[in-house]
Parts: sequence; structure tokens; C-alpha cells
Amino acid sequence: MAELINLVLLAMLALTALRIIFLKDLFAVIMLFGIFSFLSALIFINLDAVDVAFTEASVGAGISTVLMLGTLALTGRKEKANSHSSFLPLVVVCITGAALIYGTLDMPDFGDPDNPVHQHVAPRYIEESPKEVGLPNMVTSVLASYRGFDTLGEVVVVFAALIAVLSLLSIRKETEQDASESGLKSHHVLHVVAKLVIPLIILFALYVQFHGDFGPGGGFQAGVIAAAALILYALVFGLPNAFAVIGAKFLYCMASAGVLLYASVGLFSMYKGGNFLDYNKIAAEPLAGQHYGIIIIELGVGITVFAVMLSIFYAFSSQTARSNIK
Amino acid sequence: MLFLDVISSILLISGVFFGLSGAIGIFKFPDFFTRIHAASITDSIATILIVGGLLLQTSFDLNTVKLIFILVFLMITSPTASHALAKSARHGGLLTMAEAKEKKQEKTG
Amino acid sequence: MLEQHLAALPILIPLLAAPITFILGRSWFTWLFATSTSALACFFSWHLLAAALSDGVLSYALGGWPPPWGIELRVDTANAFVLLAVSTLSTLVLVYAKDSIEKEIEASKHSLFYTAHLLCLAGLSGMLLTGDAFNLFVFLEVSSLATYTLVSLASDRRCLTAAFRYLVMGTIGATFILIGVGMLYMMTGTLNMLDLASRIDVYESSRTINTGMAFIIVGVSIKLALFPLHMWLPPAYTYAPSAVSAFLASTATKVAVYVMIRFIFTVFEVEHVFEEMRMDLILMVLAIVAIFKSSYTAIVQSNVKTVLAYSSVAQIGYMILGLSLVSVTGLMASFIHIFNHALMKGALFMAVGAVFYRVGSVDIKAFRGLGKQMPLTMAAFTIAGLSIIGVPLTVGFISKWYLVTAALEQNHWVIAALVLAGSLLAVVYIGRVIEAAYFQEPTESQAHNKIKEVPWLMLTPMWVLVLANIYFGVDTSLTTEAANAASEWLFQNTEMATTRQEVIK
Amino acid sequence: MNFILDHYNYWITIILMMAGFYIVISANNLVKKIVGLNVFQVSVFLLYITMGKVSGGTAPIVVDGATQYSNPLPHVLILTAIVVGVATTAVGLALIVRIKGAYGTVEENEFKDQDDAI
Repeated sequence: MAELINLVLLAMLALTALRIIFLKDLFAVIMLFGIFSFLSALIFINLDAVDVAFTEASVGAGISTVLMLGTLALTGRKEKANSHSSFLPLVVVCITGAALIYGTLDMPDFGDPDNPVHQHVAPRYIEESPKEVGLPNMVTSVLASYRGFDTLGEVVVVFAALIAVLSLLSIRKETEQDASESGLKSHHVLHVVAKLVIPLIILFALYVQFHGDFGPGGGFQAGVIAAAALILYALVFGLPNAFAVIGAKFLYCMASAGVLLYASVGLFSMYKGGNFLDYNKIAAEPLAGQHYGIIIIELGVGITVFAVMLSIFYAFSSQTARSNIK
Repeated sequence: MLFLDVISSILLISGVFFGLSGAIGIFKFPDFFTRIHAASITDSIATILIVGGLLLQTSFDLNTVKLIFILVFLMITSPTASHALAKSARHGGLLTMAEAKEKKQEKTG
Repeated sequence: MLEQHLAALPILIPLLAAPITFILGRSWFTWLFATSTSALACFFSWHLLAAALSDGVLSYALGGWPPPWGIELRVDTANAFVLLAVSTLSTLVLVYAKDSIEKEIEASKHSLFYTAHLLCLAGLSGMLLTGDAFNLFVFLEVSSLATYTLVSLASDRRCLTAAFRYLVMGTIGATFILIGVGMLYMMTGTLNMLDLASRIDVYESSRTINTGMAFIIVGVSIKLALFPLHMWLPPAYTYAPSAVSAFLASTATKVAVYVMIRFIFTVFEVEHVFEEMRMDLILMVLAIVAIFKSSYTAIVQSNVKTVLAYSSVAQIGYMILGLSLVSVTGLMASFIHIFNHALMKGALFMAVGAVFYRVGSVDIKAFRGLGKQMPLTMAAFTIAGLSIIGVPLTVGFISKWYLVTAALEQNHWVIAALVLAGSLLAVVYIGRVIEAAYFQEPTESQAHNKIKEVPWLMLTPMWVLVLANIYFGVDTSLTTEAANAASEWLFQNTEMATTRQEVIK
Repeated sequence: MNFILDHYNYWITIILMMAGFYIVISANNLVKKIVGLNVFQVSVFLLYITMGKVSGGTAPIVVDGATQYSNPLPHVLILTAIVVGVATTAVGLALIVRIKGAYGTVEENEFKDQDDAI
């Protein structure tokens, strides 16, 4: 049954991807990409990767699509017919594809528990991590503890994206525009519902943040969801009002603080005599240390991701607002 | 247990039926307002039916509570989204079929 | 206490300093802070190289988890040597940048420049030191994102399209590396590089491993701008701010070359890559084509930064050529050239940046008569240019010397001759600029403007590099010792991997 | 037949990758290029997740009664890769907005023509 679902989803995915190639309407392309992303999240669930699915759904189908639409608002939705030949790209793609197909010929069978992937390193994560790290969610254990340095790198990548976006697009509070003018002012229903829903979304973000040790979720997903709540606020009530809730300067400090919070756990463990990010050393009991360490670093991840995603949205939408004024 | 399973299956199947009919409606109906009408109404009923069907499959634990939350959330957001879409279309100057016809007649007549 | 963490410090210091720099915002202190943290990282990389030369290999298990379960930093003479070049150049460029970016980057974006620079340094250091194939990808992306930022900071609008093209090519390269690492992981069940090396043996003739290897090599080749995949490099280096061009040209591609060497020598077996897959032939041909095609393109350019950018592509050809000779001397030549080229290109781009600072253009016409107006800058350009050509008593000569020796060792007379012919092309493209500076009269408008020498803060790092060009050209003990240790170590590595495997079992 | 059943996941993933890759290198519109890049990356994520699956396994969260878990390591790697992907996308899109402002177009051949004209 699961295989059948998988097959159908993969076929739908392939159809979506092929459609994206030939469509000229960029708005439809982006919506299809959102669908593509969401379908792949479903496949991830089907393949037991619940954390990944969660992230893909919130990031690929959520934030990426929103940012792409924001860009489209500034660049126009029609792709012009291009005259240059598509022969060379096709050859390159065919060669690459052939190389990949050649590579699959010796690939181990799908789902076989005896595959080398499941043999060498992974068994320790599965068997020992509940004892060594003390969390039921192995993905969180590996993410935050065994491969914590990767996750630090990931947070730094997010931070670097903020630096890049800020160096390209400056966030400006619009002075010309009256706060009451912007947003979807006449949509009274939306205002009421948004007021009702936004606190619930933030509550859900907090749940995802702190429940990540036990179920799917964690700092990254929580940060994105919380940012989504404020993006909704900004969309419904207007950007100036959102600035009044959380200003850009404050977000910059938050983004830096998240990275520093993460790193400070590592520095503290160095101070205590362990290696960088060795949570065993930060409390008297190794298990307690792991627990504190993971909670703090997940918080760091959540803060940075929230701040960066929201700032990036601010940057894009303040461009849109400025071009509207013009 | 069998009884619950049967009811749950009926709910799920009818939910899927409504969902599908909504999708067909989006393709078949002629203009924006009729399409959104088809999509939003069937969407709501399909949500209730499918989540209801799933509720009967749980053993009344934490998952039940989560499903109820999902249902409530969808019941609030999905009609709101349809409403906002329709209203924006209206503000943007999109006419219903009847109005467009009237306008056309005015022009010609 | 710091001794214990020596391997992690060159990554952690810039990584932590970046968010702090960002918060500090627009102030004089920001520059001082960024420069001093970079200098600190440089100080620790000196220590690291010393430690690596005396103790051999340093392994640092992050999070206290033993590899292959946790991520390992693995320092040997090879990467410590490249790291030293990277962190030194970073510090010098930051010193240089203070005045240089005044003219090229909006004042409100100065703190973003410093933050991105530190992030780039952290990413490059991470790529060099990490012993984990996936962690490499993460740091590659840190450095890449920072690089796109740095390139796009310039005021010329063409920097935007250059940065975009770089972003697309860079992301394709990174994704190829991701595919390759995935295939290796699929067949071996591990991500640690040494562990991978010992487990690849088991599946030696596997088509999946070979494909994975090919994808990693192609992905890294995009990053290091190997000949047909170099199209992103010339516009990026041309339109980036001068300080950024100086930093990137002297470090970013070098780190990618090192990553290529590391994958070929420590992960895949040398015999497998070079003797069974004949990768050495492909690389050798591409390297030679790169040297000649890019040098020729450099000759016909009118923008001096573009000339230097194409020259970089050609110089990368020399590094890959050394690698493709598959001998200790050849690899040594590559390492020496990685270090030396950083010194030369850093100095050249700094000199061109200085010209831009005063004249406001980097077209070859703008260089006319500068030999008298900016004597120190043009002297620096000339000496560094001679070094690129490979004149004796400069580091360029040392690089070429070892490369030719390596070629002659294997009786590759043709290659030795081609290397020398490549130098002749360098004579032409460097010579054109020098001719304009010393033997042509300045244009009307330039003769009117009183063009002065640039501030000492820009001259000092430039001349430090120029003097280093001469010093290391005369006293080669440090470079040859480190490069020799590095390449010998890499060639012994296959045996080391097997002993390591027994330890893990 | 078994060989096909065991490998169809990989093959569809590869078709998707190539679709994405084709969009990246052939598209003239920059927004579409970024969409292609995302499709390419998501397909690579699928490759990783596919290899982590164990038939009959459950999601790698400890539950009573489960004996076989899927491999958590690819999930962790892909979580990181997704984040890296969205970061790259954001930077790419920001560049597009600036390019539109500077050149008035986001079609590659049009701004190339403008650059060549100088």
C-alpha cells in the first residue's frame, strides 16, 4: 500500500516538474513549485522522514513560495519567449542523467535493511542515542548532538543569507505611506480571523520548538512557523504595523543573538573542559547536560531562523511597498 | 470495532467524493466566482468528512485531540481564504457572469 | 587550554566574530574588531601549522563524539599550510579594505562587508579543516553565500549579474557535490572522509562509487573554476570590489583546489582515480587548455581586473597540472603554487584596487603614466607581475621550477615546454599593463588631475605581500618544507587509512 | 522485474533532478532559473530520503512496539540541506529584485545585450 502511494505521488511529482519546464506564466510556475514541494513533503512522510517533511512543507511550500511571489510582484509574471537554442542544455542534461542512471545500476535495493547505509554508522544512532542523548526523537539527537557542528553551520548559513539579503535590499520604514492605509484594510473578516489565528500559530510554534525532542519538530520549523505568524500579520495589517510590533533593528540583534547563543553552549563546554559542543560536560550528569545543551541550541536555532525569515520578508515586501508608491 | 470502521470508511469515501467533485468543478465551471464557489463549499464539507472519518480511526487519545484542532483550524481558515479571494477579485473589478452579460447588453443596446 | 582546541579555533573565531561585527554596525571600531579577529585566527593557524609539522595529524572530535559518529576536524600539514595562506591573506585584505571600500561600497554597507568577509573566512577555514564530507558541503555553502554577498556589494550594476551567475553555478556545483556525497554514503554508510576511504576499498569497482566520485570532482571543478566550468569567475572578479577580488582570487579557488586534492588523495584511492579511471589525463588536458586559452583571453582584455581574472583561471591550470602529474614533486608544486599564487594575486589585485581608488577606473588606458604618479603602487604591481611570469628571485619562479622538475622527472618534455610557453603569454598580458604605466604618456584628463599615492593603510598590506613574494622566492625553506611534508603525507595516506580501520574495529 | 521495482524510486528521482537541472541551465528568465534550482535540490533531497528508508520500518522516533526504524542520518543531512537551499533561494531572489531595478528586465539575454552595448 505504502509503495503504491509512493508510486502515485512520484508520478504526480514528475508531472508537476515537467509542467514547470513548459509553462510561460511565472505565477503558475511558482504555484506549481509550491505543489511540487508539498508533494515531495508527502513522499518524505511516506518514507518515514517526518522531520524533513515538516521542514519541506514549511520552507519549500511556505517561505520559498512566499518569497518567490514577492519577487514576482516586482518583476512581472510573464516569461518572454526565448529565441536561443535549447540544444546544448539538453545535451548537458542528457549526459548528466545518463551518468546518474549508470550510477544507479549498482545501487542497493530500495528499503533493504541490509543496505550498507543502514550498517556502519546509523545503528549506533538508532540503538544508543536514546541512552546516550536521552531523547526519543533520534533525528533531534543526531541533529543537535552527534552532528551539532553541522547544525551550527546551518544556522550560520541562515545568518549569511540575512547578510546577503540586507546588502542587496535595504529595509526602510515607509514614511510616505500612512500606517492605516496599508494592509488589507477593507477585509474585516480577515482582520477578525487573523487576530484569532495569529496567537494560535505562535502557540503552535512554541509547541513545535519545545516538543522537538519527542516528536517531529525543532528550532528550525518553529522559527519558520513563528515567522509565518508575523508575515500573516504584516500582510493583513500592513507593514508599518508589523514594524511597530517587531522592528528591523531588533530582528538583527535577535539573528545575531541566536547564533551566539548556539555557540556559547559550545564555548561553555570548552570552559568545562570538553570539546566544542560537548554537552556531556555542561552539567554534572551527562544526560542532563545533553538535555540542557539541546534545549538551548534549539532555542538559538529557532531565534535566528525566526529573525532571519522575518527580516528577509520585510526586505522583500518593503521593496514592493516602495515600488507601489512610485 | 467493525461498525466504526464501516462508518469511518463511508465518511472517508464521501469526503474524497466531495473533494474530487470540487476539483472537477474548478476545471469545468466557466468563471472565477463559480469556480471558487465549487472549490470552497466542497472543500469545507470534504474536510469535515475526512477528518471525521479519521477521528473514528483513532483510539481516542492525543491524536484525537490533534485532529480536532486541525478540523477547527481548517474550518476557520479555509472559508476565510475563499472569502478573501472572492472579495479581492470583486475589489479588483472582476464581474460575475450575470453582471458581465448585463454590461455587454448595455453596451450593445 | 587553548592548545587542546587549536584545531577548532581558526574556524570558531571568525564564526563568532561575524554576528558581533554585524551588531556593532557602522563604526570605526567595526573595522578594528574584524581585522583583529582575523589576525587572531591567523595567529592560531601559524600555531596549527607548527603543531601539524611537529606532531603529524591532529584530530578534534566535535561534541566529544568519536568519528565516524560525530564530526571530526582533521588537521595535517597540507590543510594547515593552505589555511595559513587563507587567514594571512584575509588579515591583509581587511587592513587594505578600510580605505579601499570607502570608494567602492556605500557607507551603510561597510559593516555588512566586514561580516560577510568574516563569514567567508570561517567557511573557507571550515572547508579546509573538516574531516567530514557533509560538513564540507555546509561550510562550502557558508563561504559561497558570503562570497555572493561580497561580489554584489560593488556599485557597478554588472556586479549583480556576475553575482547571480556565480550563485547559479555555485549552487549547481554544491548540489553536484551533494549528489556525489550521497552516493558515497549510500555505498559505505559513513560520511567521515578517512572512514570513507577505508570502506570504499570494499566496493572498489562499484559503478555507484565511480559516479559519485565523478560528481564530486565535477562539482569541485565548478567551484575551483577549472577550464570549461570557469565562466562564472571572470565577471565575478572583475566587478567585485577590489578588496573582495583580492581576497577571493587569492583564497577561494585555492581552497577548492585543496578540496579536490583531498578527495582524490584521501577519500578515493590515488591509483583508482588516476590509473584506472585515467582522471589524470582529463585533468592534464583541461589544465593545459586552461593555461593557454585563458592566457590568450587575458591578453586581449582591456579591463585590467578581467586580465587578472583570466590569469587566475590560467594559474589554476598550473595547480591542476601539478596535481595531474601524480607524483610527490608534482603535488608539491601544486601546494607551493597555491601558497605563492595567493601572494602574487593578492598583491596584483590590491595594486589594481589602489589604481581604482585614485583614478576611478581599471581600464588599461587609466594606467598610462601611473609609473610616475603612483610609483609605489606600480612598483608593487610590477614585482608581483614578474612573479606571475616566473622571474627568478620571486615566488613564481619557485612554483614553475618545481612544476617543470616534476614534469621532467616523468620525462614529460612537452609539458615542461608548455609550462614555459605559458609564462611567455603571462609576459604579454602583464607586460601590456607595465608598458602603459611606465612607457606611455598619461591621457589629457589624467595629466591634469594630480594623482597621488594611496594611503599607507593600503600600501602596507600590498607591500607586505610584495616583500613576501621576494622573501619566499629567495628563502624557500618554509614553503618547500611544508609542501613537501603535505604531499608526502598525502601519498602515504592509503596505508594510514587501513591502519585507522583496524583501530575502529 | 525485481530490479525495476527496487530502483524505480531512484530513477524517478533522477528524472526530476534532470528536469530541474534543465530548467536551471536553459531558462532565460531568472525567476524560473531559481525555481529550477529548487526543483533540482528537492530531487536530490528525495534521493537521500529514499536511501534512508527501511521497508517495514517506522519514523526514527522511539515508540513502544517498533523494532525497525528508518535511518535517521539522511534525514538530518537533508534538514540541513533544506535550510541551505532556502538561504540560497532568498539570496538569489534578492539579486533578481536588484537586477530588475538596475536593468529593468530579468531576462538573461536582454541584460546581456545591455552589458554588451556599453
